[in-house]
Amino acid sequence: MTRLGVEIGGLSLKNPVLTASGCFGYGLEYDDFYDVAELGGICTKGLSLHPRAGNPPERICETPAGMLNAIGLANVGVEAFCRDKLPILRERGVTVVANIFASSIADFVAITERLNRETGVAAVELNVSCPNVSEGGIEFGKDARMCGEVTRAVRSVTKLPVWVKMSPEAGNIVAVARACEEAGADAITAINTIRGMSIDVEQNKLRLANRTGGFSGPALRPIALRIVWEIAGAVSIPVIAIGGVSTTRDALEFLLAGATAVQVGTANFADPSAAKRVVDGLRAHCETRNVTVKSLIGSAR
Amino acid sequence: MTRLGVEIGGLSLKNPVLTASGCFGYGLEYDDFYDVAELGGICTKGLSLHPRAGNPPERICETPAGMLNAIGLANVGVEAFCRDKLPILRERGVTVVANIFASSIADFVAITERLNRETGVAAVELNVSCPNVSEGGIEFGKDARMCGEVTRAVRSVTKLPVWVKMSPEAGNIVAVARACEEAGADAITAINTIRGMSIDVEQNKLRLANRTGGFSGPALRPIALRIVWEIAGAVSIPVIAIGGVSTTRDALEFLLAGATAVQVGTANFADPSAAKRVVDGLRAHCETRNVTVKSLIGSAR
Amino acid sequence: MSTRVLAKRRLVTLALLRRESIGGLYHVLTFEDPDGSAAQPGQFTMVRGAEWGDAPLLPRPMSYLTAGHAPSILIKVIGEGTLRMGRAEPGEPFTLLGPLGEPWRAPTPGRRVVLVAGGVGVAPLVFLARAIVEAGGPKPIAIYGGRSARDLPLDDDLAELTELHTTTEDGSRGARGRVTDILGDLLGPDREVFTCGPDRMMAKVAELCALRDVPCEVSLETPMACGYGVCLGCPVPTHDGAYLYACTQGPCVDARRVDWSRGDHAPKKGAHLPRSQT
Amino acid sequence: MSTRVLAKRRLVTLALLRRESIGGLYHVLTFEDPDGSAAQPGQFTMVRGAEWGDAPLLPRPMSYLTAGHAPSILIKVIGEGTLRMGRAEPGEPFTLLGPLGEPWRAPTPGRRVVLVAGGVGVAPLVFLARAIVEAGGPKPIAIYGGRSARDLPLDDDLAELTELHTTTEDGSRGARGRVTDILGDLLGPDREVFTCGPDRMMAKVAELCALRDVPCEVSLETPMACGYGVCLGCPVPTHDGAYLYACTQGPCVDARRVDWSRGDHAPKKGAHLPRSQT
Ligand SMILES: Cc1cc2nc3c(=O)[nH]c(=O)nc-3n(C[C@H](O)[C@H](O)[C@H](O)COP(=O)(O)OP(=O)(O)OC[C@H]3O[C@@H](n4cnc5c(N)ncnc54)[C@H](O)[C@@H]3O)c2cc1C
Ligand SMILES: Cc1cc2nc3c(=O)[nH]c(=O)nc-3n(C[C@H](O)[C@H](O)[C@H](O)COP(=O)(O)OP(=O)(O)OC[C@H]3O[C@@H](n4cnc5c(N)ncnc54)[C@H](O)[C@@H]3O)c2cc1C
Ligand SMILES: Cc1cc2nc3c(=O)[nH]c(=O)nc-3n(C[C@H](O)[C@H](O)[C@H](O)COP(=O)(O)O)c2cc1C
Ligand SMILES: Cc1cc2nc3c(=O)[nH]c(=O)nc-3n(C[C@H](O)[C@H](O)[C@H](O)COP(=O)(O)O)c2cc1C
Ligand code: FES
Ligand code: FES
Repeated sequence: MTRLGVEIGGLSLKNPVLTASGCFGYGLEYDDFYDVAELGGICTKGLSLHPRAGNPPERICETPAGMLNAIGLANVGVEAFCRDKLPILRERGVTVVANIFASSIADFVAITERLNRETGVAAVELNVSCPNVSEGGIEFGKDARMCGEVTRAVRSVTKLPVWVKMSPEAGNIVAVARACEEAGADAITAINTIRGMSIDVEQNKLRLANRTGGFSGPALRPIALRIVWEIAGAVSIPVIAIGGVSTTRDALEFLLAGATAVQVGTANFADPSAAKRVVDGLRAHCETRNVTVKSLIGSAR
Repeated sequence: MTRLGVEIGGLSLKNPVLTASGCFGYGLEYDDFYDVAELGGICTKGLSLHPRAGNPPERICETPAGMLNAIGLANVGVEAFCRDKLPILRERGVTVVANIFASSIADFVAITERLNRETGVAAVELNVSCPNVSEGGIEFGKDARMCGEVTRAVRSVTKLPVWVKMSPEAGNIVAVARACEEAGADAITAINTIRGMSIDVEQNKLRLANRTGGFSGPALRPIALRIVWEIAGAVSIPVIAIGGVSTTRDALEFLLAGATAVQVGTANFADPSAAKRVVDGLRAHCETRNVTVKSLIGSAR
Repeated sequence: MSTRVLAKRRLVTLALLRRESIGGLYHVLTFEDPDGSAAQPGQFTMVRGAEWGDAPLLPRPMSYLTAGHAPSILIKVIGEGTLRMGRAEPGEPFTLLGPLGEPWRAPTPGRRVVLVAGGVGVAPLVFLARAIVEAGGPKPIAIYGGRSARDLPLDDDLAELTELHTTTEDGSRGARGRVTDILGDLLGPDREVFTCGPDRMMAKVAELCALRDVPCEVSLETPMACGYGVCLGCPVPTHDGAYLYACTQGPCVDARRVDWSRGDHAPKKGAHLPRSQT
Repeated sequence: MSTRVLAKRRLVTLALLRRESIGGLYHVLTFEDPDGSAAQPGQFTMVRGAEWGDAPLLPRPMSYLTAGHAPSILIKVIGEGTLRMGRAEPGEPFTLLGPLGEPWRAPTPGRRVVLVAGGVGVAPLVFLARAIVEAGGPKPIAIYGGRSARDLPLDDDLAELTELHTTTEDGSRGARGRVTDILGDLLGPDREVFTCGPDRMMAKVAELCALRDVPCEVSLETPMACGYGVCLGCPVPTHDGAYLYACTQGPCVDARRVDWSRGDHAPKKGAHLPRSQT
């Protein structure tokens, strides 16, 4: 057994550090920085059935220790992904989690079926919680029953591990997570962004063309940690934590709280090697203490 | 009409800046700093029917651009408040909003009835949303029907303006606000804190004895702003905004979004005169532009 | 001068070598880069104080003013990030991610270069002018405008490197008016324009060039989170109804690609969207 | 020396006059206060860099080492806030809210003062010793302990002002062991103790004093958000099952009031709460 390795459902990851969807492109912009295959895995930008141009500018703005984004799920579409991006990633030995979203169960199924035809996809992550497009699924994400249905539908058409990404805006997020577990999810990913807003008071105008945007970054971490703790106490499948991870310390905070792995999002922007730094830091941490990552999981509970 | 004055239900405030409950004590610690009567008003620490000692330490910790608190609603109780604090505030001409909380409708009513017997209470603010005590009402706050019931019950026993303070953790906060409006609330206050958590990874222990604490400070502002915007678009009673206000700019952000007044919370900790600074800043802003605060409300919508 | 082979992007922590306050809100920050930066004119770097902690969170995009072992940037203090840069002391560490983006394309042989600068947009144009002059090319023409004489940082560099025309809105330096008031006279079939400045200025420059069929290259400015193509936060509307991403497909692009009437480059509209909510 | 009339609390922005790095993680920061601080020994101030922006958010409680026109604090670098303090340069502005809290009570005439210090807890005790000596009182005895010789900042000040005994756990200075190993010998009916240091040390000192019926005053350390009584973030368990608030009812209190077995002063337990969830 390796020191850093973890298992998520049937899937073994060489370490518990992935990159978060939408914060790492398709993993192909990092050649100048490091070998992305060294990560536990990457989550792709959210893939839809058809390509999407995304929202008009402004799409991003900064807030205290965080940022808002309203990208609007701009993406190349699942077809172009399979054709242009996946082969390169597969070739390089990158563990690829395909983050997908749709506004109907039928489309979730269709995207999954397209991915079924490829090798090199390690898991599908269902984004039922994107706050930035009206049809983007946040309504799925807030409702336990609907979330369970999406999960069950995808589950029934694929052998790939299915991860479901939670919306922190669900009134009862634990119920949503449990519904997904029951519907056959292999892991819960938590959390997606929370909708926020910002106004430029000098110009008396909203900073984002979409009005609201998803709130991410270090500021979000305490909320994400609480939710991860809650979910990890309520389900028996692994929880993959996201929200403001930028240092080894941050990753440990989530692991100790019960997460089996973490995803690094916004931190990639200031430092393209952020996720790699966390892998190295965890390795040093575990070597110094002669422990495995697995033994740390949930140890603060 | 004054430049800074606003009306909230029947209540006229000399300016739109109040201090937030729990972040200003009972308003009596400020003699060295400024005359609290210069504020639009103060919200008292949450008052319960009987005194409460609060949670064990640690009660607070810092997070990126924010903090967590799990005070556990330590307070002197409504009786001691009326006896020891209110007379002094009344004498000084302070506009006092009594923030109250209880775990049953009967207790909400009993506290209100006690306050009815006093002069010098300008409004009651119902905290149906404190995240830090199990019986503290967050369950009221997340549910539109229950929240409406609490509001209606208090409404029916008092002539005082009734403000209801929203929990950002409600799945459908707009529905909660509407229910309160229908039940006779004079204003909606938004938002209370969101539950967060923090772990000391060196010691492998939770930082707060209560495990979770309410997240406040600048980091919270974008979320609060979005919620205030949503509620202000959905109800016709005034909305009083809270969440990370520490500068004039921050206050303007909420006013432009549609809030009729703001409350300054966590910012009082680093600067006891924070709320006074915002009043002065708004005055300067309005004088320079020769506008009234009223004309600014909702102007970015 | 610049070739199409772009240098490898690196994230480096560099000490501030010196900060020159050059009047008004402007400062030139020079860093100490032992390895040297191979940035080309028009490229930019994402700059952040290594000791800023959690806020401000994101690095700030800044055009290179010079590259090499003492790369420098020109900054205008407008918010929290540039405020901190504007009071940094020598020795303070910064992270620089760069060089990023598409540089200015190589000037067309046989055409005289006309640089049109507004405010801090002057930085990548000074870099370009220096490269042209050092490569022995014909001295560029430059038009440099601002509200007043105080808003023309690095005008002396430009004066040295180019045939410089200045405009100010208050007439305190050069011709009274805007750069676009005098640009028309300087355009011609043997000219080509490189411009960087406020959106509205660039849109107008692009329009004048299009009318006279003069090639025009613009350097786009949009908010950026990553600067290297992964966040998709920096779209600029194009005529096909789609977007180009300023950080990787720009910042330097042919002005004809940009749809100046859409998005952030159009008059601010965010606040005036229809009122339906939630 | 100190009287019960406490000075008005003020929030002032003061420039750092100098920062002395005194070895290890310790620094003495001295500020320039034109109006002068009337802080008494044992009082504290909430300190924050005026240019920190949104993070770190809260001011940090720090005991006064000296007051007057050049108030100073001793800091140990342990986290983000003290890290920034530990690299501040002269001229950097800080906000100080103070003086706050209950100072040390006046020493009882006829009793010899025994100061028991651990780590940065030495600061309010040096201030107290200086006040006693300047008031012509009998030279206090002091016991000062740390892990090693490196952990005894300001030991020379204490040596000058008191009859000093030092202890180190590794024996690199003074007696090998802890302050509480030698405290017993220095207690007596004509003595009284003032102590500041790690909780566990203070609890043990309090216990020894209680056994020998020696008055013992402690200075409490808890996290604080406001420092002036409004956030209720700083409770310290008392024997009646309630709490006292360290910022307004302390930090200096009679050791007998504190229930050392409860709350944060007890062994850390947060992580070992029963596992039931949500
Ligand atoms: C390719 C490129 C090159 C640039 N070159 C220069 C230069 O050489 N000199 C210079 O002074 N400025 C330059 N800018 C603009 C500069 O990036 C902003 O002025 C700066 O980010 C403002 O940061 P702030 O923290 O001071 O302002 P704030 O208003 O506090 O910034 C808040 C957020 O908004 C973003 N932002 C604000 N204004 C702008 C803007 N105009 N463009 C992009 N993002 C913005 C910031 O990056 C930050 O994320 C350039 C921008 C781009 C895109
Ligand atoms: C009355 C009083 C007097 C003090 N006097 C001194 C002194 O003279 N010199 C000195 O070096 N330290 C003193 N301390 C401790 C000092 O306040 C903390 O070391 C400091 O706040 C740590 O801040 P940080 O940002 O470096 O640490 P971080 O761990 O990054 O701080 C995070 C948060 O926890 C709080 N915190 C962390 N450790 C402590 C602690 N031990 N006590 C209180 N809050 C803490 C911080 O204030 C901050 O809000 C005193 C504390 C109190 C209550
Ligand atoms: C610019 C940006 C784009 C994002 N796009 C997606 C997306 O396409 N699909 C998705 O599931 N999450 C998306 N997210 C959310 C992140 O994956 C992550 O859940 C969130 O940012 C919180 O983590 P962080 O604080 O580490 O960034 C996006 C986040 C950002 C900042
Ligand atoms: C230490 C502390 C104590 C609080 N106590 C109360 C309370 O008793 N009742 C209440 O309604 N809100 C309470 N709050 C919430 C605040 O009133 C406010 O809603 C929240 O802090 C967000 O505003 P801010 O970011 O300006 O602090 C408390 C907040 C803090 C930080
Ligand atoms: S700034 Fe991130 S994609 Fe351009
Ligand atoms: S620190 Fe706020 S009450 Fe003591």
